[in-house]
Amino acid sequence: MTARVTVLYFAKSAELTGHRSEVVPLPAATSSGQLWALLLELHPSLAALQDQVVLAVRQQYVALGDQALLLADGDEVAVVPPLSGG
Amino acid sequence: MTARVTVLYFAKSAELTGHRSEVVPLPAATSSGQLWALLLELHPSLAALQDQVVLAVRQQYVALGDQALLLADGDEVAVVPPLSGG
Amino acid sequence: MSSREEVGGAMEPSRDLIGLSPEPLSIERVYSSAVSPSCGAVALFIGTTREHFEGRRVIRLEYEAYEPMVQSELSAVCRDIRARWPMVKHICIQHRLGLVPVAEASVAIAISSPHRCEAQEAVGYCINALKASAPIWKKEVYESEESKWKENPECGWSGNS
Amino acid sequence: MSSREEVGGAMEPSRDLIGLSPEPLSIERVYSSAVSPSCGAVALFIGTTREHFEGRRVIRLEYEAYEPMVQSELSAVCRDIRARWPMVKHICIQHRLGLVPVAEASVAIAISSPHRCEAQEAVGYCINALKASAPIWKKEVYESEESKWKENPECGWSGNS
Repeated sequence: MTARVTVLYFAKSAELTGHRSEVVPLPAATSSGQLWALLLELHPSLAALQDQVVLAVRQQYVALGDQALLLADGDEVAVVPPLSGG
Repeated sequence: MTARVTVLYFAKSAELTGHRSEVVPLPAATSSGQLWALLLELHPSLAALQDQVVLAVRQQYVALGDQALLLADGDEVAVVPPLSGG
Repeated sequence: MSSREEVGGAMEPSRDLIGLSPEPLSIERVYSSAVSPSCGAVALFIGTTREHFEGRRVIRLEYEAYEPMVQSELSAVCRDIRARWPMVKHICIQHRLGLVPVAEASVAIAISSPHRCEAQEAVGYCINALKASAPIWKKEVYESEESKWKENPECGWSGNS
Repeated sequence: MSSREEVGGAMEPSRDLIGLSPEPLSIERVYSSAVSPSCGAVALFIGTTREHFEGRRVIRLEYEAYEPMVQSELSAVCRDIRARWPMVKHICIQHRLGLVPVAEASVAIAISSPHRCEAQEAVGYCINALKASAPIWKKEVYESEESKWKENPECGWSGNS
């Protein structure tokens, strides 16, 4: 089962990938760690963010790890480099 | 020796005395406690402020007490009820 | 705090105002949206663009945000503030996006409360929480046109946290 | 704080702005007079007239001041702030006199510093010091036209200190 997910790239991740947004087929049952590994395959340049990045899945922060994630068509996943608002 | 001193009354002390300012002959060598006693003689209504008042002599706060004070003609003494700025 | 002091406050519902905009921030407007007749205090914090960072001349900042998620994260910050300081009345948080020239405001926070301590503490908490959790990013652009994505030490996954 | 961060700040002298006026306070102007290109933070505190006090409806406040002594006392407060927080850049303290209607500002303080903690702490200190030492008095006027001279608990010779 795959889900067509909208992946958003912000700040340095947008510069590294050259994209702000793209629709990517991703496994419907996965983990945030696996998700990051798949995004790294798609955009090896994202390795520059390794260990200093989290994801936001449906607008909730998710640290990279083993926790189970269920994705559906139309879901939004964002690559979130270190925050610097304020 | 007396000095002609300008006495300023603020807030409740202005209401109690009916004056905002008056020139009063006062002893040139005195203390803040004596000064207050003389002002009380002049305006007995000031007793309402007893124990909740200080003076300002030449724009410096002076608690009521025995400390020696020298006054000269033209000096400014203010009656200072509890502050409530802000 | 006597409950009688709340007579006025009870008549006017509390407001959380969260905004993102490329327009210059109006400090007067941020202040006005927090002031309340039931309150004696408004505390504000304004973050501005500094002209130097570690000896390099900064010519501007560029901000971008994950806008809907900023709204949800800052709404959660407002809920936290109300749980910690129940006397807080209005909360206004405005963040500018896009280019912010030197000396202009990038963020403005105003919080009202009946007495001043709550408003001051809540503003301090709010700016820390915003830096830790609002998905907003800033790039510092130097005189040389080199640039650098900044990282808040308050952010749990930054290199300098 | 590296000394290199001070390059910008060193070019612009620090300002202490103290003002008393019967005119409504402009928060934007108070803010603008504190902001500095060498600073990343401006903290503000604004005191406003509350419509209730202990259940009585307040219709206005009336302020009076020993004006030249307010200047000298608040100048001393500014010196204390600079001794405690040497990174503070500009300090602006404005107090309104005469009638202040409900919800309008009676006092506004703005302080800038390179980083936010100093500005926030200095503003908290400044409003406490102003309440303790500036010769300013306020009378609360109630709906019944009765009135009462207020006393700051911060004032060492008040009945509730």
